[in-house]
Amino acid sequence: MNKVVNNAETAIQDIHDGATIMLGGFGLCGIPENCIAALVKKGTKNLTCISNNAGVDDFGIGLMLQQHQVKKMISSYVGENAEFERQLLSGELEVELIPQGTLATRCMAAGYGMPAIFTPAGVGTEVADGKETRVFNGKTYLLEYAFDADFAIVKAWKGDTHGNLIYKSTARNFNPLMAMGGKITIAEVEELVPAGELDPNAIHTPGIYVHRIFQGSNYEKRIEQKTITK
Amino acid sequence: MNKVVNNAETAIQDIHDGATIMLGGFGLCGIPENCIAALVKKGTKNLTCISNNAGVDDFGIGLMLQQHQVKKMISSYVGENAEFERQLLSGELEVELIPQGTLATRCMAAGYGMPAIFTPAGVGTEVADGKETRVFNGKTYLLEYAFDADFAIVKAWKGDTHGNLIYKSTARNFNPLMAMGGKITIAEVEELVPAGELDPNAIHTPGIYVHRIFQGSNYEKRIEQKTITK
Amino acid sequence: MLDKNQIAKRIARELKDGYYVNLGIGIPTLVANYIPEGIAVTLQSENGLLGMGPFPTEDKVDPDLINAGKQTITTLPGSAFFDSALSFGMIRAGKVDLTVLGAMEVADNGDIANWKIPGKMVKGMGGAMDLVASAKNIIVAMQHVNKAGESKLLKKCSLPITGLGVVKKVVTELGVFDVTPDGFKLLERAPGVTVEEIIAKTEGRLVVEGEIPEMIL
Amino acid sequence: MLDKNQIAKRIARELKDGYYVNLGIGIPTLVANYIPEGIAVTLQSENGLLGMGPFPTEDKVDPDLINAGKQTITTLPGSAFFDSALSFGMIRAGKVDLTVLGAMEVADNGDIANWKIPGKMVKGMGGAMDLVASAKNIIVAMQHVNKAGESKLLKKCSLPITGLGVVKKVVTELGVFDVTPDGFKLLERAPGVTVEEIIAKTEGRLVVEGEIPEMIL
Repeated sequence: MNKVVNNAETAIQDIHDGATIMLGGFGLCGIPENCIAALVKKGTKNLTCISNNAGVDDFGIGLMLQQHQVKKMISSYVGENAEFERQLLSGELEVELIPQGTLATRCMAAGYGMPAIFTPAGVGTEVADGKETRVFNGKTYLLEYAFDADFAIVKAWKGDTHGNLIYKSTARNFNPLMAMGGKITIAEVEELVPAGELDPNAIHTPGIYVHRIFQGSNYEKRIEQKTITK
Repeated sequence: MNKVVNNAETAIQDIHDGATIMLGGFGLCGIPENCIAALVKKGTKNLTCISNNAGVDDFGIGLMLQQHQVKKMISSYVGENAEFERQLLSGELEVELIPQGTLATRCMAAGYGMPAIFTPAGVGTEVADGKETRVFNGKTYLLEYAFDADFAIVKAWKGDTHGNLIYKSTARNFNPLMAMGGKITIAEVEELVPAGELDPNAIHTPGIYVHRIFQGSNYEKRIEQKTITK
Repeated sequence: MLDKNQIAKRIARELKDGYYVNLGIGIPTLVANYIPEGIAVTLQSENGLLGMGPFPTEDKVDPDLINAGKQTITTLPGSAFFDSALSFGMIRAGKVDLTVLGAMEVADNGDIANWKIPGKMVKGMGGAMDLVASAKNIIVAMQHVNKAGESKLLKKCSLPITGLGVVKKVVTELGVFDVTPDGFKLLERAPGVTVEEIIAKTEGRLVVEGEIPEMIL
Repeated sequence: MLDKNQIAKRIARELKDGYYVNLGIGIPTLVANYIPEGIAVTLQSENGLLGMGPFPTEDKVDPDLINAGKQTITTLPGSAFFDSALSFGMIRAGKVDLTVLGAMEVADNGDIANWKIPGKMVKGMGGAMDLVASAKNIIVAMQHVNKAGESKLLKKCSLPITGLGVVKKVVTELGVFDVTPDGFKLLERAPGVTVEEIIAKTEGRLVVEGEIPEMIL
């Protein structure tokens, strides 16, 4: 068993044109910076990206959009990105907007082997168009399907050589759900430690879900809205 | 906001005859010993207990069975208990056997506000009798409903005054799922600390799910099968 | 007429001790500044935090610690982090006591529209649809009329819907309204605002019963 | 004929490096004692542990650390704990590479019965139904015949079913069998066991093609 790879380039080398990939992060918080850079370098095209957001013009998934690598975004919120808007309006980019909780739960469902889940989010809205509804205890729910992603790319704070992951603060967000949800899961971590150094009680993603892991470098961790108390 | 109560007696004082309660633990590991003792002392009757196991004759839920407090057990495995067997065969006790993963997921579903889940466990067996089935991607699943429990009683290792909980080792088991799943959740902990002492990254059950918490005492932590390497 | 801060302050009076509260972006965020004395409220941020604290001082800014509005924040003693599925799980399960949201339109049956304007770039619903569909108590904080002077309290939403029949209460610069089977029920007038003005600016069904007290802030 | 340990040893040869494995109670548990050199396998215990280690020494016994058979155990470097829902979630999602279970009966179409005997006290299925319905690769370890000398490899299970069409391979004291659309396909004979004996003791459809090699242990 050897899950450790040297770097992002090796980790993502078999991500092929047309693949469906989950990318962890909320806004620019907890995004897999190294893997995104490697995907940009590799130039993989026609990707379907499942990610809560689409980055900003010059960071995050925005970098992949600049290189026209993304065919479709599946997200809950895609503001703050002019190139995104341009590609969307020109018809170059397809976008599927999904309620945030539904997005999260559809990732989780894949990781739990649940083919579909019920959620009230979107009932009566255009999100419900063409979807099956069902009433439980007088409340209407939509049937939403588990995602089926070829790869998941996540960012964790610490990881060990068995693939166990621990996230930091709100950089957790979608990462553990996508780590569970991908058929092949690639984790980049700020600190990679030997098996046995992480507290087994404190693991957020058990290593069974992680196929490749590497220690990333040069994390920029850009802040979208720096708000301070003077 | 004051979730801290003095002891088990206070914590369980409004558990009424006929209530449906979830009880955490796997075998005798991680069971809420103090609350069970308080329920035995209080003598609450006609309880429906959702618990993976039913204890042994003289410990765990077995103590409640001795006092004829349980009307129905909803469990996955109920061996190792002669009084249980006697009450079952005499018709005094009703038992619903549920696959372990289904039991866990139905607790979780309640905590996630999901009215029902799909699982392949039990398809084609007597567990499926009268249940709705559905095929996804060529595989058949059963529709199983979220539990609706009046109370959940769980045991954690550490907890804080906000109700945040951390479990130890495999004493975690069903506890976090039931903590989420109860309408009123009561947590007994080995160590109760002031808010701020637990690492917010390491919380297993966020306090929002916990209504009452107290530091238990005199934990026996009985071992069912002590196996050792010489 | 209330300013934004006064709307937030009025909504803050709806808080009860021990409440778990989710505050949306805009006016709702300001509610945190007016939590009454003696009341402890825990703020939930749907990107995965219970116990959201104030903005950090310059030296405490942490890019890994943001709120759902992507602003840098802090934790408080007793905070807990979790993933986005559990975050919406606790919302869906009704564990969050109160949700305060902005809106573009509210209908007199509780429908809400707050995510999309046809013809404008659509940014997405974020967590809004999950919140409105799941929360057990939703208060909308918004301006009573739009920039063109048209009422935003309507018989029927004209914009794409975020959720059906979900809003329980509306607080605007003009007053406080419960959403009832008979429409918007006027509970309080903002200082200096007349019932007539509220009637004139409310397109949806409005219930005015008896003397309407002026709000105490 | 194989004894229980030899059955376990033969099954251990099915392990591959990096496998995540769930071992049931009884003979399956013994498989852990025969993991081949150079192969790293991670044992999953469905009560919430990945990386199950051996039994503890007397001074390391911890009542909070047990396996699904309720035996006291230890962790290993790289272990992780989780709750029962995630445990069955990873099983359901096909992340566990191999599951080894005991059985009372297996049918030649892969049906398995291993949880209930009518007329006897029913203890429950525990995690068996979840495991058999979810695992992508299930090997059954069992005795070929029951105490009455009747075959346990059947055309059709007579006992209540645990799962339908799920077993991939069966290892008994007599041989190794793949479950194929044509029935049990004999792959290997146990040392000293003849094909004739296997035919005589197998009630279900049995496929015997060409020379059947004797097992190498």
